[in-house]
Amino acid sequence: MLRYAFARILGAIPTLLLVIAIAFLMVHAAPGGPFDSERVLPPDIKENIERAYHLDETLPQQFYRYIKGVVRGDLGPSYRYRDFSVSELIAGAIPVTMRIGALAILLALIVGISAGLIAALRRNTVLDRLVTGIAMIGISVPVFVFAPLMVLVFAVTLKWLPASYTGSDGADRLLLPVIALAMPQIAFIARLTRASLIDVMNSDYVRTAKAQGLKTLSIVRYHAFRPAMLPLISYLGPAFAAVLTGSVVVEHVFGVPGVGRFLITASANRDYTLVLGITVFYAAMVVFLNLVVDLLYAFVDPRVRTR
Amino acid sequence: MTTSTHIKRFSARGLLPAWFFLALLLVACGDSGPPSVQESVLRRGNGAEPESLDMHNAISTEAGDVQRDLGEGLLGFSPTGELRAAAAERWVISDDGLEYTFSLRPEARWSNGEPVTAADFVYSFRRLVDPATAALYLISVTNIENADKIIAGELSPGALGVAAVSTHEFRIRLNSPVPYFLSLLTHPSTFPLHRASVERLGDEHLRAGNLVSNGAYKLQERQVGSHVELVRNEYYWDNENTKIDRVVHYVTPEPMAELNRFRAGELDMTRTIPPESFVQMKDERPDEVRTSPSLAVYYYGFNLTKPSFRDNPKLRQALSMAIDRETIADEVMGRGETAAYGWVPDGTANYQPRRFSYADMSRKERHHTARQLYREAGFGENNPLTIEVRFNTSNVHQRIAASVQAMWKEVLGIGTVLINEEFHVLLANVEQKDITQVFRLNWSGEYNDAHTFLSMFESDNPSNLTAYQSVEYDSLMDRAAAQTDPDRRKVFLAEAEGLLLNDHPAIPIYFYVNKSMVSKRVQGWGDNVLNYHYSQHLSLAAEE
Amino acid sequence: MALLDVENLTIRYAGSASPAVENLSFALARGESLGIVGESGSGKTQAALAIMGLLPANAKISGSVRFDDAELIGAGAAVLNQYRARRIAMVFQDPMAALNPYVRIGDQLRRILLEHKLCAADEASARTLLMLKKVGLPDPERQYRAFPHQLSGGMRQRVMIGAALLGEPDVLIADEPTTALDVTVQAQILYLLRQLRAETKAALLLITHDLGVIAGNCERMFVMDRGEMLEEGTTRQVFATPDSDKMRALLTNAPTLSAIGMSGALPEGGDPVLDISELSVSFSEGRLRGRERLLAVRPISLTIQKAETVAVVGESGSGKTSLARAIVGLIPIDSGRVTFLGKQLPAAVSRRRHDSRRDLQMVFQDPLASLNPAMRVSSIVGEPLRVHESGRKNHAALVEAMLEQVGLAPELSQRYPHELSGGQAQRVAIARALILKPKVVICDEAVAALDGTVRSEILLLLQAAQQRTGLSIIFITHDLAVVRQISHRVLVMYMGRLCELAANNALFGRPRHPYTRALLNAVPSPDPNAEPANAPLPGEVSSLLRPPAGCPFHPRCQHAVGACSASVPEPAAYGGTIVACHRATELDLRY
Amino acid sequence: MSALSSLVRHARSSRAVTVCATMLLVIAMISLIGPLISNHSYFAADFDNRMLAPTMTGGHFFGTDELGRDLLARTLSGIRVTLLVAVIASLVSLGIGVLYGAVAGYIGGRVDGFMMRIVDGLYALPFIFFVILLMVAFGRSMLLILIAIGAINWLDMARIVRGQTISLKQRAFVDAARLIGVSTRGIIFRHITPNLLGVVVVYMTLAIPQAILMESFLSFLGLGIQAPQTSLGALVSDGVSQMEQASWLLVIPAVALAVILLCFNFLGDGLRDLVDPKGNT
Repeated sequence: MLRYAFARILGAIPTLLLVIAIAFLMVHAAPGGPFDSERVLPPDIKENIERAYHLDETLPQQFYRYIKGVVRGDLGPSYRYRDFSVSELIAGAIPVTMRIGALAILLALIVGISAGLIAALRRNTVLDRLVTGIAMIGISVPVFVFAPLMVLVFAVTLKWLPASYTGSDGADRLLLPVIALAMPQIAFIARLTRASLIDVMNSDYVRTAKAQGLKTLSIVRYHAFRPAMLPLISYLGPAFAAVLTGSVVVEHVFGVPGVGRFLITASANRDYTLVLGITVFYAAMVVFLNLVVDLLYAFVDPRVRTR
Repeated sequence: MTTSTHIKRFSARGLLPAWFFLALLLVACGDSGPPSVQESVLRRGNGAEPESLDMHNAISTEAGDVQRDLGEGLLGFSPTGELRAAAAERWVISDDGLEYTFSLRPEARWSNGEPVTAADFVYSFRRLVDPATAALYLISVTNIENADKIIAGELSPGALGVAAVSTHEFRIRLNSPVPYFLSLLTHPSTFPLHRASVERLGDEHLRAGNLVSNGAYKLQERQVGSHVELVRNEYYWDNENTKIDRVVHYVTPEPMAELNRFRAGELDMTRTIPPESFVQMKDERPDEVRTSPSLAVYYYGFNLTKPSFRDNPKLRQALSMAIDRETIADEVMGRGETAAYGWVPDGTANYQPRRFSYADMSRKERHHTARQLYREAGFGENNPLTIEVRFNTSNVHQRIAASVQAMWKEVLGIGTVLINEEFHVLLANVEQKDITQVFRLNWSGEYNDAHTFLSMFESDNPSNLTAYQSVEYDSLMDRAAAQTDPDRRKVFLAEAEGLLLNDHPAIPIYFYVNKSMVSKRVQGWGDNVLNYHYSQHLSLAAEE
Repeated sequence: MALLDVENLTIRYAGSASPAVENLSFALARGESLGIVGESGSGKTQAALAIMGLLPANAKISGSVRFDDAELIGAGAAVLNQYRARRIAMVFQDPMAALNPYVRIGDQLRRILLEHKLCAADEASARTLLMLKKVGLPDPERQYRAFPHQLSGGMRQRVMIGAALLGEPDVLIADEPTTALDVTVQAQILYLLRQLRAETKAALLLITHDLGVIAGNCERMFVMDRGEMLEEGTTRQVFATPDSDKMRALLTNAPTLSAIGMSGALPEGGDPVLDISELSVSFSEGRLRGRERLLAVRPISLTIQKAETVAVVGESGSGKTSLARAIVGLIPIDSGRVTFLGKQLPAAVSRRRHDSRRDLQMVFQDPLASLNPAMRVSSIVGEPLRVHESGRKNHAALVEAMLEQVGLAPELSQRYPHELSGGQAQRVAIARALILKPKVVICDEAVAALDGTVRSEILLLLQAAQQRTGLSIIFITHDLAVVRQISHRVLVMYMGRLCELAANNALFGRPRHPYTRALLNAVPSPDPNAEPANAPLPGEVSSLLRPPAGCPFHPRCQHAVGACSASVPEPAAYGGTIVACHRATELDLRY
Repeated sequence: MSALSSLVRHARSSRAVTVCATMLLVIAMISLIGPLISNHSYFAADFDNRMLAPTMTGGHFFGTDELGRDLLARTLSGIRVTLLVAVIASLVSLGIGVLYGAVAGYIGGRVDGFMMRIVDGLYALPFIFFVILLMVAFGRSMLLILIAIGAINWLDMARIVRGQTISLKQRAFVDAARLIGVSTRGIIFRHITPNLLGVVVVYMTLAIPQAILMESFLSFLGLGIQAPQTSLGALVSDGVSQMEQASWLLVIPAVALAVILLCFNFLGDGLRDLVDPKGNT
């Protein structure tokens, strides 16, 4: 297993290089530079700045410089937030994004799996219809509609919760962003769990367990739960990706000082290094999370593990 | 035999509590308790992330507001925008207008207790022009002796025309007289720097705990994307008049989210009010909506490198006349924006703005004249014109462009293609002057003087994006620059603006307005054109 | 008094015209063994599931199932769970599917004990181990921690039986318990069932399609067809004097080794059509821990004459299917030659010339899988014509004639495969294989998926084609009775190697290889008077990745001597028979 | 083609599928015909009729927006654009995905291994960020949006098609065809592709709502469709900012968007159950 994980991490290096190269080309191909504004800089000043940030070098030189830095763990200075290096900016924002993302995934798993289990075990009852109905709506209403509505109701009108992440120091500031981020995932996971458990409950080995006189709860617990979770584990990869994507919107709406919010402003500002840094960071996250998912899958499915 | 422990770990029963535990753990970690309630805390919605706290690296108004709380220049503004003494208690200007000698307050102290001296100013000014600093904003110092040569790398920073005459006497020599020079010295780029900490710590000097500042506040904490927190600088010379103990500048890039935070009671003041909500706020919280004229103009510029516009002033005028500025300012915007019939906004110091010749025409008359000019320019029903308008992506610009499109269609029968572009793409296209025909941009005054608006049309000004070339205009501007007498200077400037309005290199549409939600708790707020609101001038009423 | 009493049991499904089970009544006394025989779709499994309360929710059940005078039909899960495991237990057909692949064997069994509180919680593991030992699992401590996929089919079925017996039930229902298994393993499992039953005195309800299995294991039996019971009686009685046509048909079509073989029908010294010389095949296995070679076929030679049928027989892992696929060029070969009509064929089918492709055809095991679900019968059968005789115009007529030849009504030609029965689908596949009038057809388990009567019809069809056109057939099968019925010569394979190659009568009359002998012994005879094999061949096939040194069969061979583990025996001729055994000359394996 | 026709045949028997398909057709038809009937344009400003609430009289049934544009006309136009973007983007992903997946799956071996490693690698890319970069950098032509959305979804399609191709390839009928002498091209076109159609149609149905959401997401970030063109996503995100002052500007397009997404999701689920009752693919 360890060797496998190591091989996977090694295998990710070309992927990451490719990501960097594509992102590098794209940000540099985009018209405009980081220091443009409607107040056009006099040539002397512009020259000084470009020299200070090595923007006067050729693209290959800049790329080489960048890669050299990345290898040493240096993602370069931010062109926009000049007090900080990109590493500092990302390092400061990661905990926030990670915490909200992890909580959202957890919430989605807890609520989604529970709802899915209930719906599957009470198939074709009112409860089942309720869960599937809400889940359907959950995947059909975009986060950017849902999130501001929650702010309006719970923060502005009812004043129960802060309207923004920085509006409070307590854990309550996490609630709305986490719910907004988790919402579509809850819906997906509930649907997936329901379908998967129904499928497993129709399997031959569950029939065997029934023939052995096991109660439904025992069957779910000892026989059906684990295999029913396998499709879910496969979905975790896309779910992580979806949560990362969703974090862009959620951080935007709730003013969360996370990584996702940087991306849009950074690309709008032509903050080349920050855009690259975030892209690299996200790519590394995706690679890492997919590895975790695969290992988890192997852990749960003995047929994969013991091959 | 330990046969099944392995599986048990993964059973449903084992897993659920683990989740909850993990969830609690994640929620619980890293949250500090609420701040003490005794002190007076001002929570400012500050818009986008201030890009830097380095006085020489920042350019945005967001950074400026934080920097004006942190540092203090030779001069400052009163809440209502009058220039007044700050770090300098008085100054002497030589008769030729070239030499300024400032007497610093002997009681002024840095936040570490050291005195603020003329050497600190010298160090700061030299650092600003040093090419190695790579500063973006040098307008405040470009007229100082040798500044341009230093920036170009021809002279060393030591050659700059600044000097510490004595510990508390600071002298500046200019290349040429600049009547508004004193107002430039309110800009954070001219604030003094604590040389020892800057040189010792490098970029680290900007970190909380390291930053030594001379303003009413010092840096307590900075979290990128979240907030900049300032606390009272006990050593500040005017500390006893500082009412607010702690100022938090929250990062609020989204106007709608910022407003919601204000409504939820999380902010005491906002940077702006989103256009969609302005009327609603005016209804619901009329006392808390603050608006004032702003030194900024919203305009459509022509690319005058293209003969179709360059050689066709009548067309340009017709296009300008066909726009109903009141409709756009009052209906489409409706936040107190004023129709722009001239280039320089009302409220600009020492200046009487000029207006278009057709400013007072009736709408009908104006449209009629516009059609006539349009025909004279060689267009008409048989030879209709199609124009491309470029603007940067935003709801507001989209709405205005759609309005202008409708007006040009209605009055002149012109077909307009609207092209929205990402801001930097728009800038690149406008600067290239190749595919661009008509573009939307705005110009905001950098200092309270008509010069900041009019200089951008000088032939050699890099910000002259219309490529307007007029020898007459340039010479009027030169003559104004050479004038030390404010009244005579004003005449030249006005004449230049008149020429500009006659030539229509650009169509001013409306003058911006400063608009903020300001809580009833906040006292001492004054409206001013520059939209500067020093925290040290504000105080908070006790909760009722 | 009957322990289990089924009365007027009727099972219907919505949307299906005829009931799955209709008015079924029978009784099972304590300690008795009762067999239910019937072909697929006869309703025998449905009846068993009804007894266990395992029918799906959309089944409509009427009638009564009483166990110890308690009514089970309509009883809630809580009531049923009082009976399941502790009073009635069930063994299912496919142990791979019936065991949970995600849970260790030991835990699956232990759970039964814990759920029913059959013993103290701390004893459960020990009890489970004991049961695993009892059902003959080698190294039970290790198997306790194993997952089902790590066990062989036979071992899995042993585990299933162990699971069923944990609760010491009064009735054991076994639904086709050996159908998915190889014949020697089947013999082991049936032997185990007999042993355990003798010990536990549990009654047995044995469901099977195989009269041989019934004959040796059940005192009483009844016959089901289309949901109805046709006749009932003691096994001897029913076999001796069948009342129903169905039973008679079953008996006639029951493959039996004692039938007269096909030998002698083939003229001696006919032209060799296909010559296979030293053909070997291997696959690479494993992804991460270095590649291993799975040696599927070790060098094998075989010559087929015109109009000859050669059966290739062996259990799973014998390499018979790989041999067939290598001959037609579907899989790459390691070494060897395939010579067809005197010309050596390229190894891969894509390299072969058009005419050799049309002369060498194959019929596959699963008839449905071998037909493109998106094509109509007429296009499927006509496709060879389209490829090979695009010049000719009368394709439709040829297809129609071919369909008629394989006994399919013309109106079926517009159907899609999923609209056909298994037998019809296999006829379509045969029609496709025969339409170009090939010289050789290779049938890979072509009748394994079919019921007895349909199976006989298909075999007759192939024989008819052989007589008509002089077709040569290589018949790959695991079923010795089929071999006995249709082949001229037989090749017995074990772990990719030739054991014995002999004429039909020679092989069945005087097997020379101990494995051949064991195979013949293992086939259950459809004769209630015959003594069932009580000393089945022990052990299972070794791993192909790590074959034993020497003769691959020696670990299971009761005749093995030192030489057998030392070197691989070379095939050698003894009379007309080729045998690969060190002791071929000394052993007399005749009946 | 029969796999498709049998899918259609099966589909008719499922009520949910029939209802959703019918509703989508009706919505599409209305959005196409609507502009012919309506006398309001979706882009022309009308300053005399700004911010009108929906009324049954007065001609603006869905009300107007801040420039006095008729919301009914804008919603219909938005539906048209949204459906167009989603369908074309899905077709783009379908085209790339089916071709890529079928080739990788059929050829197999090292080629498959290599091609799928590329897909795995691409999966690791934070695609949405590339889309954002793309939109930010190169302006927002319809074409670019189509390519961007299609480029994200094709990976899933390629994986599904590859898996399906491999399983089809292992089916005996492909062996049978090879033995008969059918060429590789013939096998791919006559034997494999027709059997892929069912799955492909189903996953296209499921890819469309993804594409719609993606387009809305881009619109919300201000990177979506180019004004004066509008899409449901753009209308909804405009509406969000005015939900207190003019709730109809949010509610009407949001409901339209949700209904369309619901229909596609139900349709896709229903079709998937028909093609693949166990959800194996």
